[in-house]
Amino acid sequence: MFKKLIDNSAAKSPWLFHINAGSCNGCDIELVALLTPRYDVERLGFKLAGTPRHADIVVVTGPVTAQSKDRVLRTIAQVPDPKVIVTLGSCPRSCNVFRGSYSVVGPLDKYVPIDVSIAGCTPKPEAIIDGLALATQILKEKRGAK
Amino acid sequence: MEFLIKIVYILIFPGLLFSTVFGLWLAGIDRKVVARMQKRVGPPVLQPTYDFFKLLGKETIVPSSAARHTFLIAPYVGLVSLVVTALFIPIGGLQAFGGMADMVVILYLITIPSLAIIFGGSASASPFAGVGVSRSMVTIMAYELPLILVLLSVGRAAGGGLVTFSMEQVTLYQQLFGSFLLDWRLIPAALAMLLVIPCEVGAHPFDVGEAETEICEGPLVEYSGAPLAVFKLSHAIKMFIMTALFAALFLGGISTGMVWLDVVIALVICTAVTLVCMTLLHAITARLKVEQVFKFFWTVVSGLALVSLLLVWFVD
Amino acid sequence: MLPFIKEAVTGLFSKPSTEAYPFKPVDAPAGYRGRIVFHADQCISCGMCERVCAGGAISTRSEETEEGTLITRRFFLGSCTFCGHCAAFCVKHAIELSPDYHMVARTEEELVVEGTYLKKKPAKKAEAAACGNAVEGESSVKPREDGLPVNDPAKCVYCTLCAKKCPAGALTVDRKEKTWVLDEDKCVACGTCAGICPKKAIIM
Amino acid sequence: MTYEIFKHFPVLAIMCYFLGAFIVTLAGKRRVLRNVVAGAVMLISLSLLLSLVVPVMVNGEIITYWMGNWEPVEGYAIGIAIEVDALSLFFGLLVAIAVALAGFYSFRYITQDDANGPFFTLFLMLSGGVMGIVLSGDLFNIYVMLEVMTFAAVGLTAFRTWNPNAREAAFKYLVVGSIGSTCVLLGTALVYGQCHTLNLAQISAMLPGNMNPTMIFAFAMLFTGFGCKSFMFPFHPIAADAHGAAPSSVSVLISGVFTKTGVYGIIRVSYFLFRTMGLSSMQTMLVFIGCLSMFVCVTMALNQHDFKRLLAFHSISQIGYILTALGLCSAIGIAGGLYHAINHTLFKGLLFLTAGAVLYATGTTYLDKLGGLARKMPQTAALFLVGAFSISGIPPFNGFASKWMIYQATFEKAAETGSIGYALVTVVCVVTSVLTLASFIKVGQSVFFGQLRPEYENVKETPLSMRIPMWIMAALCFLTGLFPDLMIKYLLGPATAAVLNTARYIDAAMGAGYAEATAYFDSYLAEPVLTFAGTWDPVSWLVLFVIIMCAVTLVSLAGKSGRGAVTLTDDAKHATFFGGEEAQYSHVASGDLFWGFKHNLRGYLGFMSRAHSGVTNDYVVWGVCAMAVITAYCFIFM
Repeated sequence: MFKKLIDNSAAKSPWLFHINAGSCNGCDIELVALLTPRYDVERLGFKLAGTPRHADIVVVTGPVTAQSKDRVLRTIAQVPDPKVIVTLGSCPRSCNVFRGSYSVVGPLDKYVPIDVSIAGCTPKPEAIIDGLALATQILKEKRGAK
Repeated sequence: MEFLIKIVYILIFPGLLFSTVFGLWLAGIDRKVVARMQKRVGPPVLQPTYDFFKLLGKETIVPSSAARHTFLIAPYVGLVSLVVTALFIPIGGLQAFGGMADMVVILYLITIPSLAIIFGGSASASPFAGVGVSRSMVTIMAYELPLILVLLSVGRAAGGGLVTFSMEQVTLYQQLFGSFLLDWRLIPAALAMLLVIPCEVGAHPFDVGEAETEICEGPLVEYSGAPLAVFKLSHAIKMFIMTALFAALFLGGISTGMVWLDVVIALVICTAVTLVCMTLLHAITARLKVEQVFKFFWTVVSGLALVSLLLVWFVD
Repeated sequence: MLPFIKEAVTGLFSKPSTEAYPFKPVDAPAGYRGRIVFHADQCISCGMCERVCAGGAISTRSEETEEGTLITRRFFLGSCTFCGHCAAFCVKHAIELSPDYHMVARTEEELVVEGTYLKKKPAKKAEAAACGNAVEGESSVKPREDGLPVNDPAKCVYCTLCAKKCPAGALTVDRKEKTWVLDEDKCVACGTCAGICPKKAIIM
Repeated sequence: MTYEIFKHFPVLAIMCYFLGAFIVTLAGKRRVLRNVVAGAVMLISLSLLLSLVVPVMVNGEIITYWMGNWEPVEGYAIGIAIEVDALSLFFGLLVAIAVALAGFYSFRYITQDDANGPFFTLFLMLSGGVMGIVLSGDLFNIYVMLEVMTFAAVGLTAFRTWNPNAREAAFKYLVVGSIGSTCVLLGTALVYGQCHTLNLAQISAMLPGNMNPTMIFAFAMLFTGFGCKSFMFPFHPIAADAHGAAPSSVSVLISGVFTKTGVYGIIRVSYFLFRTMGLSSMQTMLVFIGCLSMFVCVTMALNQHDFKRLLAFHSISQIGYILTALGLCSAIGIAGGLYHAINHTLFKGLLFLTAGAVLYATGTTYLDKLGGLARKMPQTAALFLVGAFSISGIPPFNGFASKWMIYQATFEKAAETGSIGYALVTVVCVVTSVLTLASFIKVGQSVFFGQLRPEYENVKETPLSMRIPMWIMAALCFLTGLFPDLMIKYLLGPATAAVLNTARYIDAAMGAGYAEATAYFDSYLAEPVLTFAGTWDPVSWLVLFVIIMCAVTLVSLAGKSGRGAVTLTDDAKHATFFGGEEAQYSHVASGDLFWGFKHNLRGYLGFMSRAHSGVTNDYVVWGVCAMAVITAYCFIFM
């Protein structure tokens, strides 16, 4: 009865959960900047969720350090389907300048498939909006595929 | 025919369908106006509706250590009891089911949804939920004292020498003698009620129980999918019920002679009350700490309500 | 609290300060370092960019063909810090950081900037290869006894980096003429040129 | 008298218990025989009392039975009377139901104890004592039964002799209980000295016009004595010890039934014998004591770390409600108080039985050591929720119906007398109710929800024979809350009328016209009319609830195709969210809860827990002080 409504709503109300996997905080700050009046992603329906259970999109920043690996993977696993994993900045995609460090076991795609990567160090907020918009499309696709 | 009208009352207006739609509208307008007050564009007014339907489409994860039945049933019990409560509150003089529940009953009925959240969260076995349960309960303890004082003040004022708990009589009295908001003795009570509403609904700055940044939304931490959607819906309907209660208690005297116009006016009042007591407070305050909430309600808000009770009691 | 109420109410009736970004494109500010643009035709394969890249985003793949070496330079934006070192070090200005910030990708390939060019085989080298007696890595030039630098023309690509970096201004390199001249009076034998040389053509 | 046969039922009901107590002893160690005898006794008594409902409650008869046929001669009652009016029967029914359910529960429950031989002897003695008090029409008889009841209760409190707490609790109980017994005895003696009779009816006919200082003192003594038996405010700490240490089925009796005898005694003394409730000073005193009991005990309960101690404090808190309501001396107040009395027996009984089930399954009732049992004992958890909702007054359960009547009674009283104090009593009642809710959320979170402790992985649901009494109690909690109209019509109305119609009681015992002859009673009062300041219709609520629940279910079934799946497995995805850490045992329970509340009231709560020192001497001092204060108050204001 509501299938269509639900399908349509899937892309309109993406809730984010943000995981810092050893990031330098640059990307984290830019992500939070999206909630400020200037960028205000809430107008597109985005919202930062407090727990992975509520999230649709997981945003990972940082090069996945040895300490954070298990926690990141566990948290990503705890997000209900359909979900989209977005990497923010270069670090989770490739470890960037931290590659080869004894404490870094990334990049993230060694462990889970990445749906969207947003490049930049740090990405410009507009780029993050682009990336999240792409993620919502994927969300809708995943919902349709199910 | 009688039966059909009852069914319409129950399922459409002001029952299930209407309270859902109007609750979501209030939640939407609240979010939109908060954003505008913060100089943002804000989400579309339909955003809570989108959120609701999106959540319906998500997977529902039942944590392996949760008490499964309580976890899954609690949201629905909360929702349904809220909708039932909506039937007992007069909206613009129109009371779907009069003579079944009075003010004190409503005071107790509106704790059922809070209890549903508390027990649901409790059943999820998360320590975050444990902290949330504790905090939610402290907020309930906090607002219950001023709320009963407000109700007693109104009950005394509407009793005309005696006392009453009956919602119909409160409405009737106001239709005869003017709204209570215009009665100077009840202004402090109205103020207290305006502060009780956000606390009961769990809105800023009294949302300590479901603080997302501190305790991962407290009792809701393990909820996902449809049960979470139902909780979010209950939250929206609660806004409707509490504002409608305010309208009935303090602005029940507005009567134009046409029922539909009265209802529309009442709904406009609901929206206005939402904007004043929830949106404005949300926009200008940060979240309080739990002991501050408790202290605030047992001193300032209760004090206001008590002043009203004393005035009503001793001043004619 | 009252000033905040005033603020909120004025906010309600004033224009929101939100940018309408996805619906209205926004240009990056001047000097913004975004997507890398590689002008392959200008590259002389000195490899300087690869060496200065902190993130290890630049890699080179070469393929021998009849006409020469087909060199592909690959910039992986997913590992880039957009520091601009590669562009600054590129003597030929073959690398450029554009103000394009839309670097969003579903796959890794979308984040790669590549350029391929052909490095023709020098005739001399071809002969040496034909003779089969030129041993790789063995320099035909001996270091000078006074400690001043010496250039090995067989290795040098005349990138002029040594001349640029020489603190004393003792080096003159002409790319067109393929000359490398050391002003011995000015040289302080600091070794910067030898250190900086991407081809390790300068010996001390 | 068309009900000749019924005359013998009350005495049979009492004797059944006492006979049963001794026959059970003969059964020795044969468990089945013992259970059969005890069960039969309890059922016989229950059915005897149930059969009295029609004559007494519906037709308004008052059954008088003279032991040995020693009827009054020349207006003097010498023999021992059993007099059953609606009030007595009301309490008698409550006793019989609670005894039967607790008894059936005990069959299985006490098998864990090795020395369970004397259990049923004491249990039935206690029941018989309680039944004797509520059905008796003789003041000294009441005292004797009070002693029988007290000593049986002390024995049962110390039943688990291996438990030092139980021995200590029994000792405290013995000492402080003796104050009460002594007071009652002294009061009885003084009354006898004045009136030369012990028959309740005759005393109530003679006393009201003849109040002299001796009688005021007698009243104060009797009031304090029965107050002690109901564990009202300064006597409450022993209740906590006794209820907490006794086996759960006994706690049901002590909390649900034993305390009611105190309430019954207070009603008899204040409304019948001395007829002092018309005085506003007496009303104030009872309401004040009620409010104090209510609020002090509920805040103490919030601080407890033991399931049963917590319940024990709540018992007194609920007794506070009952006393407050009775102190209002209005029809609706009395009806509300009596309603709350029966509700309290039911829901507190249910809660004690669930506590017993938890103890049976896990071996402890310590809140900090439990958790997550709802997964292992789902039915017990559901039953607990019913009890918790009832006691915290969540509609449509019974606790709400009676509390709602009490709120109205207090508020109407406030309007009648114009005193705002009674309106504040309403406020105290509501706040107590919400604090009650808080403490049961604490129990729910600590015992049944939250994380399951690893050592309880193999806990099993309690056996069926223990669950059946609990389910019956839960059903009664639900039904009595659902039909307040019927309750008022068949139980509360007659009982309230009986409380207010002393003259009928006197006439029934002493012969028609006796009351009028004493010139203190005009005539029979009309049936009391209950006027409500509000409305509450639980059946309609339930119907609406069911309709909307069906609608929601239908809608959700219709939308099933688009909905996400519900998944439950045991993997990392379904593990509890710990901020990313591996799920581990972490349970927010008991003392961790309600920080904001405790922080703000730390002065008061700290004072309270220091005051409840656990030292018997202190409690005796409190009791004696209470006695002195009440006596002084009575002398000043009467």
